[in-house]
Amino acid sequence: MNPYKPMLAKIEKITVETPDTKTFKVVFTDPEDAANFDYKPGQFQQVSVFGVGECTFCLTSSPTMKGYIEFSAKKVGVVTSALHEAEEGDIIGIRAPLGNHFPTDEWKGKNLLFAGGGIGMAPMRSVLNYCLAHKEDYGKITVIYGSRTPADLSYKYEYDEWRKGADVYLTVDAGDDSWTGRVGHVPGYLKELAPSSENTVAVTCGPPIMIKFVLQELKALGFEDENIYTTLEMKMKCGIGKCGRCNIGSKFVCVDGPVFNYKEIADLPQEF
Amino acid sequence: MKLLPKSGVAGFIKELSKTREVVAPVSDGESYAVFKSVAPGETPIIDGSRFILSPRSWFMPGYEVLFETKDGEIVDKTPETKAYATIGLYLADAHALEVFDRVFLDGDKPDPYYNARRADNAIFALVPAKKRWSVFWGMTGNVCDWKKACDVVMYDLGSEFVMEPMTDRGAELTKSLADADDSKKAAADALLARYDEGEVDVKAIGERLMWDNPKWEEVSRKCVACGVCTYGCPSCSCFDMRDDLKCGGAERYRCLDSCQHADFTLMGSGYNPRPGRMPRTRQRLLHKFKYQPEQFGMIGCVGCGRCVELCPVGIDIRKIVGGKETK
Amino acid sequence: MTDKLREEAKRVLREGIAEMVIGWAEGSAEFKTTPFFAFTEEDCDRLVWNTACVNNLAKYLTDYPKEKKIALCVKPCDSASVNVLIAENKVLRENIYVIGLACGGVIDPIKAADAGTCELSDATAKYACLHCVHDKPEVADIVLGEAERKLTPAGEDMPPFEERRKYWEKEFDKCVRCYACRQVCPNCYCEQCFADRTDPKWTSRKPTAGESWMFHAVRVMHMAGRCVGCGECERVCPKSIPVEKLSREMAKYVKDIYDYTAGMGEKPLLGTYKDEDYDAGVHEE
Amino acid sequence: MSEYNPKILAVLCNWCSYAGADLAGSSRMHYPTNVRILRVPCSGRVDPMFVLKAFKSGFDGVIVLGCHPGDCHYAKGNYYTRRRIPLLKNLLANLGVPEERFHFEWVSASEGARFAELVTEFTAALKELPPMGKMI
Repeated sequence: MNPYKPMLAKIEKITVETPDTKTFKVVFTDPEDAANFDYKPGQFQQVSVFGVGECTFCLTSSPTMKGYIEFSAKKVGVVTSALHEAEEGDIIGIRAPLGNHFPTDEWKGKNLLFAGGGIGMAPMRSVLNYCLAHKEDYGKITVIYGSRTPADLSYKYEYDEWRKGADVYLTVDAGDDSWTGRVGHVPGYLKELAPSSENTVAVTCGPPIMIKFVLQELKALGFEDENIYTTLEMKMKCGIGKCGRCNIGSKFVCVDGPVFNYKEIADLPQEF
Repeated sequence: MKLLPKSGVAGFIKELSKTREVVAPVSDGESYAVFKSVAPGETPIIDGSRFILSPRSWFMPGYEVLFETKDGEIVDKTPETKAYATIGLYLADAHALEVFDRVFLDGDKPDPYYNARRADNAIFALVPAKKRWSVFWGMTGNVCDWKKACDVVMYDLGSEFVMEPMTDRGAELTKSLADADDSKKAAADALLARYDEGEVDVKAIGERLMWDNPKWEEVSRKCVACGVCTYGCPSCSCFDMRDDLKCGGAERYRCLDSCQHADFTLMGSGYNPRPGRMPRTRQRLLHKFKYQPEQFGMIGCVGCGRCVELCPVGIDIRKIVGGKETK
Repeated sequence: MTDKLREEAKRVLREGIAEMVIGWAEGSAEFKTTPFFAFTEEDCDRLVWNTACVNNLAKYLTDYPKEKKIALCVKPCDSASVNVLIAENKVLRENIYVIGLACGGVIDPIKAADAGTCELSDATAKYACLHCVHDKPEVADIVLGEAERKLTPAGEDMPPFEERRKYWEKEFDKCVRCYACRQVCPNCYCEQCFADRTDPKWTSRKPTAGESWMFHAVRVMHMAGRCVGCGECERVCPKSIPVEKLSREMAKYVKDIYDYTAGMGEKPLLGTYKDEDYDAGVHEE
Repeated sequence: MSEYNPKILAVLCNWCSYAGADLAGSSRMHYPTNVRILRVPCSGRVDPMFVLKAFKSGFDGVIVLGCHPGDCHYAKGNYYTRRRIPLLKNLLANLGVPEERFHFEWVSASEGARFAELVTEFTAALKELPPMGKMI
């Protein structure tokens, strides 16, 4: 088995999430690959656009959604630009699943709090949908999600579905004429809502500055470091701990991560 | 132990090449010797007369195509596993292959490209007669232990090599040679003892090379981020994977890369976790002396001294690790 | 000589002419020196000047803001590099105090290590020094010492035209694209090198002869009229590719047709023009 | 075996030479179909990298045309080019690329005939040489 060889996959559907983000729904072309494929929420994949390069994305679909996988890409570099130019039916390469996952088994019986910002919702969507599908295993689920503008909110088409099993709170940094919801930052909303830290696990993903203040609020609410989870991001090439660039201290984000809790992160050099 | 007179080297290699593809340092231009497959009639340079570049260039070539796409299919380009014999790499380089093995072969996803060159490769490691000024094997490990990484250890005694087989394969390949007497064995041991100078204290080194040591700034000030240290290193294994378009499809290749380059960790968003020369210098040293011992209990540096010799600005890893520049 | 240099460095710091002195200090072996940054008079006692002072220290000028007052020890070739940086407005002349050192050539540390001596001779000299004719820095606030050129000048080293393509193909095939030649060059200061750009992709990272041809050819073009011939690129190449050969030929040609020498002009060669320039666009009927 | 048809890249300044090529076309002048035209705003835009990349990618010849000195739409773009081009020629010679493969000349908007003549001559000259061959 060659770990560098991608599986071929066809882009089934492209959903425009925000002006610069698209979600790609892909299906493996080889039925054998599709049958053998299994993953856990929080794992990531390497997506190849042949001739352009490879890029790291988290699997934003949940393992409970069978038969296809999804990932969201914001247009920033050459590979993501090429992906944004792709059309439905195009063939791409996928190496997945890679990395560790959210410890959803350990969380059983606990309340869950998700605090996300912008494209940071992508890794959290996977675990959120997974937990919602196994609602009976978990306590109360709370989602706080914010973005710069209403247009930058991703996965709008799923909010109604989420609301069936979770409390969903949305906020934007700057509203527009059509926006009737809350205006303000995620940390401020978190402080206002003040969810209980008792028997609760918090998951936070988003821009570093948001994470910094969300952490402060979570600490103030009494969350312990080991109950706060996030996914880290580093440049990756091989995705299997060999190419040597995604290390933080002696941990490779691609093998030991991308999911870390803050107790683990506190032991690492402050390099990310 | 066996004896191989230097005049017999060409014949020995000819014999060896009947069953295995022989890889050895050969002349490359005017000043260096590089590891290549030895062509018939070509004489390897193993007498210490030239600066031998690291065997990494053979085990991890400058670039190799991983796969191609053709007609919508992926064509795997994993090379065939062949029988090789690598001759004339330093004992330290043989130890560096053990570091490579940890990186490439351990875990549940071994690297097939590296494995194809490593799986059946008889290692003839060299202990040169003349210890170069830059060599510091003894500071990074127990040199006698490194012999286990080889099939045959060759001690250069001037006019002849004492060949010490370490494995059955090594014994098989050297059985045609004459036996060495006790005086030669003693000379060989004395030669190796000269390389086993210095002390290894991983813990002390780890403490000296603290992540937030203010001295890092000073160490890295003169660094020009050229990355020659990493390209010359036998145990540096970092690589890059890129795509190129070619007629009728695309190919993905991997090429050497260096943690000293600014774009090594530069992300698409423009954010770089190691933006300056200081974090990059620190990364290289900590990777070898702290992270790799934590990951698999082995110092990543083997003390071959090539970075000391090649560094254009004279940064001496021995002084940094020995605490003379970071005290 | 070293004593004079130390005295001068101390004076510069004492009188506040500069905040730091960039010079050379003793390295790990007698044929190795290492760049050294002196901030105090005490530090200055570590400065040395000998034939092993091979580094072109002008490289470090662009690491610091223009406003910083820096004293720099230079050999004749390094002083030309400083002048290129001044002409290109990367450093301000008034903020740089240049301590010039008369130089009769320096050694190549690897050649010297192999020869076992750091005596300067044709065999141990850095290759670029065999092409150099200068013994005194052009741009300097003070010049220390006297020097005499004893090296035998190297002759024409470009292979005949018919062999060149083969020759360069063989040389560039060795290149591993470590970019050490670029990194060590005092006048390669672009924030993003064309070779690192992913879009447009001028050259692939793949170290094949063709791609490396592209990299080196463009680098020579970018260095046209700017390369001072210090030979650092050639010295640091871990594959001993004669990287500088093309730039050296270019410098000769620039001298021929524009009477311009890199590091001697007040304006960059390609940033100016003259009405009477050699006109390559006019073809005789 | 089919006849060898050299591939030629022609880098033309928008204001003079491209108009010249246009004139050649609209006046129905005949010239070889070997040229691929790259239009640039000014011959001053011709980065030597364009030419080197063309040779690297397997073009057999490159021809760069611009406004006559003094005629530049941007006043002095072509003066800078005039300085650069001989250096590039010298570099190519040192790399072993024959000088017949690279041509630089001034062609104004009214010189359609000159353009056709130039391309014809250049193509004929290249046919005398072996193919450049792609550098791998």
